[in-house]
Amino acid sequence: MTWARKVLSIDRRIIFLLVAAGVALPLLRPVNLPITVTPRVQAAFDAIDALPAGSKVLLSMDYEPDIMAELFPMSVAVLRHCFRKHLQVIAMTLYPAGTGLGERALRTAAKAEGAVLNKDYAWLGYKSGFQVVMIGIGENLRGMYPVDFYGTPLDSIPVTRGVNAYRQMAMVINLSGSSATDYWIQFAQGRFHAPLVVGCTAVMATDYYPYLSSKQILGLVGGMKGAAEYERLIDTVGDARRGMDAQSLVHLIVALLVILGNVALFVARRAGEDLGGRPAGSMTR
Amino acid sequence: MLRSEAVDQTLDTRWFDPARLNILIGVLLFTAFLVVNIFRARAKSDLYVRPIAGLKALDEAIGRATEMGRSVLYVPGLSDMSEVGTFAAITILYRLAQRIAEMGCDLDVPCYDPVVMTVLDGAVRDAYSKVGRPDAFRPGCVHYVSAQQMAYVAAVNGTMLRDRPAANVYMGSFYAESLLLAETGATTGAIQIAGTDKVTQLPFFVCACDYTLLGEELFAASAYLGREPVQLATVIAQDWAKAVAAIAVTAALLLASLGHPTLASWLRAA
Amino acid sequence: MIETWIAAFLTLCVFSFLYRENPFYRFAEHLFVGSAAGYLLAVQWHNVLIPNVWTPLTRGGDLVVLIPLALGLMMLARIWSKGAGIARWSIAFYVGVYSGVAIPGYMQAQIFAQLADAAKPWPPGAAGVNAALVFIGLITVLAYFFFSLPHRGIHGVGARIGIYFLMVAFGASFGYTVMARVSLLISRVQFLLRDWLHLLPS
Amino acid sequence: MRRGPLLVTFLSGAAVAALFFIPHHQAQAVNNKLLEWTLVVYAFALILGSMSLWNSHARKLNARAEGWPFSLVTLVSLVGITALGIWKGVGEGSPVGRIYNTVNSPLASTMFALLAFVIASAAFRAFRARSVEATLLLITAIVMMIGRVSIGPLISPHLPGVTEWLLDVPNLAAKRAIAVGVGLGAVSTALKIILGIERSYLGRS
Repeated sequence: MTWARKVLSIDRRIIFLLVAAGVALPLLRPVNLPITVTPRVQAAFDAIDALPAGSKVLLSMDYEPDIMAELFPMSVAVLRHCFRKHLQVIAMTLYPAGTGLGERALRTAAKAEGAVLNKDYAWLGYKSGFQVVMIGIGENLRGMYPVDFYGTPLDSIPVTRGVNAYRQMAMVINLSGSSATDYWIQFAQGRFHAPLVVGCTAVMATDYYPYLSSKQILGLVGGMKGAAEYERLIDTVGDARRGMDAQSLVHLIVALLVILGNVALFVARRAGEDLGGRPAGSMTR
Repeated sequence: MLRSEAVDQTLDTRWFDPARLNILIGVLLFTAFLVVNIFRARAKSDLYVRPIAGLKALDEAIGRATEMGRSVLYVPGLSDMSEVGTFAAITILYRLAQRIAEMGCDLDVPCYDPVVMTVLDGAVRDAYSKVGRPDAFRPGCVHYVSAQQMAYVAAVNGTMLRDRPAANVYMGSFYAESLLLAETGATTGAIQIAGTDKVTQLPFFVCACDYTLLGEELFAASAYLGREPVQLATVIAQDWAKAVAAIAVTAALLLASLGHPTLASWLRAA
Repeated sequence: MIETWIAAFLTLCVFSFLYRENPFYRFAEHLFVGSAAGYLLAVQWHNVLIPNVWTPLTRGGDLVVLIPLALGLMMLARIWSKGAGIARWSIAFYVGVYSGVAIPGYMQAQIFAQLADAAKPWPPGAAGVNAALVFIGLITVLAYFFFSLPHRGIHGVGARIGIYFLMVAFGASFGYTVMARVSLLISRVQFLLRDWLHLLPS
Repeated sequence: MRRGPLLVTFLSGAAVAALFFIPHHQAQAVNNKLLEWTLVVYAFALILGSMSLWNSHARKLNARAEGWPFSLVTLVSLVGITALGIWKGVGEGSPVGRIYNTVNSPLASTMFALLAFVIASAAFRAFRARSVEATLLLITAIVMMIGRVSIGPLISPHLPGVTEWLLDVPNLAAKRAIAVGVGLGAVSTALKIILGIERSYLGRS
């Protein structure tokens, strides 16, 4: 058996160990590699930065704890930016398990920037039904949320007084890990023409480039990397930036594994070995 | 309902939004394509739709499951009835269940969305009745697992490893679970056939499954499997719409470049 | 404190799946399925059934809510196999509404808006070349997904180019997906190392 | 027999589609009502689903099938959390909220984290440059993985620019075509349903 054959038949658990080490070591011994800001994150930052102080911004944090790794640091960074610019944030979530996270993100950012509940931001909490809520806010926010998360009527909250639909808001920001983003594009932006900025998980990010080009969305923050870039733009260090060394190392490992797998296959084929097993992975099949 | 005094009370009283005329025309034109092609299909039954690799494999998979005395696992995607992929999943399962009923192997359909479960249960029952084997239907073969994504994956992964179905079929809208399911399935040695309109997940299905239907092929497959004229007609209507879209874009682009942006801005207005 | 330990235990139960299927994983799996279903039910109770049915009915005497309530109860008729016919009415309504929402939604945001953007005149210079490539990509990928003609002749060439564009897009998605999954793992490891074992500064 | 439900689908679907073009506030209020009703239907469907879950595990338990104690875990947690949640609420700070944070949330995030391992092993095992197409996919993926993170510019200063171009040009083109195609597919399916051509969701025969 050649080395190539041996490499190809390696136990997958060895690869698992490699990945685990690739994540753990940089967390324990960080080297703080530099982070460059990409144009789409910059665009998101600029769009928010350009809003005049006092503008109302609707922020929907549509995610649950399972993917908070990517979206929670992003929420905190975006909120801190909003508070610094003295924008008035109306925050909500479309996931029941998102209420705890949303509240925590608001508190963290408010504490860091000295923002005050109801004066600088309102927390509306959860309401079920994606399309239902988005279309509802186009017409009557109070129909969806008569009171905020804490039971206060919206008219008693300075931030929401006089705001009842997208047309009274300067921007909608959606941070999501699901098809909620598609619906925000279809309804808040398409149907009601609200300017929209999107933050999403990295998986989804590539799908939204057509909407950036058509200006249906003004900026895109993708995944933990995007969040790290945003943290850099507002000059803070959060969990996203702390994770970036590990991110780099594991990417390198995966890329090398792909290359190694292919080289080994090539060599084994050259040596005329029968590789047996289940063939996998060509597009034509 | 509570309404604030301070809020802008200018309520809209128009009965038509003229800015949306283009969308209305688009919808009507497409409806016309659909109707015309249905009549065409009824008139002559040999409309061409290109064959889709992977569909034949479904029969193969059922055959193998029957031989081995094991079941076929059908995962209908993790979405609800507002997603097209789910409808394709329903139609495909309806066909597949007929074959399965004929061949007499076991079928297992774990569901993510309770409404989809209800619908699939009806479809599978009907499929068994249609081929004259209502008695072979096993109540509970279509069952709800969880509307929480990862709980669903955990359970289905467990099922795959314990029950070792001979074939795993994934059809519909898939998200992060695609690779976890397909990889686990691959380790059990089952034949795996996937199809999804969620393009992000395609690389993973392609890499872990034996056959994969790419994107829209999923919709076409549900038409192709039935070979019903009406279903084929919709595939062709979609093709017409694509052709019109391509022509419209090209024309709008040319005209705009020559200084006549009317068509381009007509497309834009919403 | 105890909660962190439970969370850490369950985290390890799931990670043990990487070694192989085992009773710990199986326990975690079954617990997860049950508690997720229970949680969702309770959420629906508090966020839908109470505010959208019970409160309007008992407080406001809003009899219109009897309609969705009836539709919902008809759904439950499915429990008996004879009730399938009754449940069908609720499904019909549900599916009808979402189909109705989908038609203009997709037409507007995914078709017209995208076509309008594709019809923008090309700027001069490198940006123009890119715009031209995007245009070619759009047309050729559409050609690949054209089912009623065989992939031959000019259409075949177009579809061929289209699939190359598709592959690059899939590659980009793949790269980004790796990024996403690694981020999630980083966060889990941060939890284990920081919140549980206190090996990292908090 | 199915004519009634088909009519319901037609009426509700056509009404909601038409309401998109009618900005009148009363029309929009009707629109919102119809949408709200679907939430109630879904809630009941979820009850039905949970009964299905109950049945399938209760069956295993009664039959003392292999692994029945695990089914008991599911049944107990299902009933326990439902009851506790209805009784004490599900918000942050409620008992169920705490259980969610200690049980569901680590379980869900760890399931997601498994993906990082699985993706690495799948990449090694199955990502093969077998054809021109597969090679293109591979190369793009590798460039993307390296070029989008901090080590990218250290390896080559041009990498971030290349990734940006890949995303902005070929990726955009393909995703746009897919958006249009899937959009048409969605519209066509929805139309077929409203017009009563697609009936699979009602069961056929």
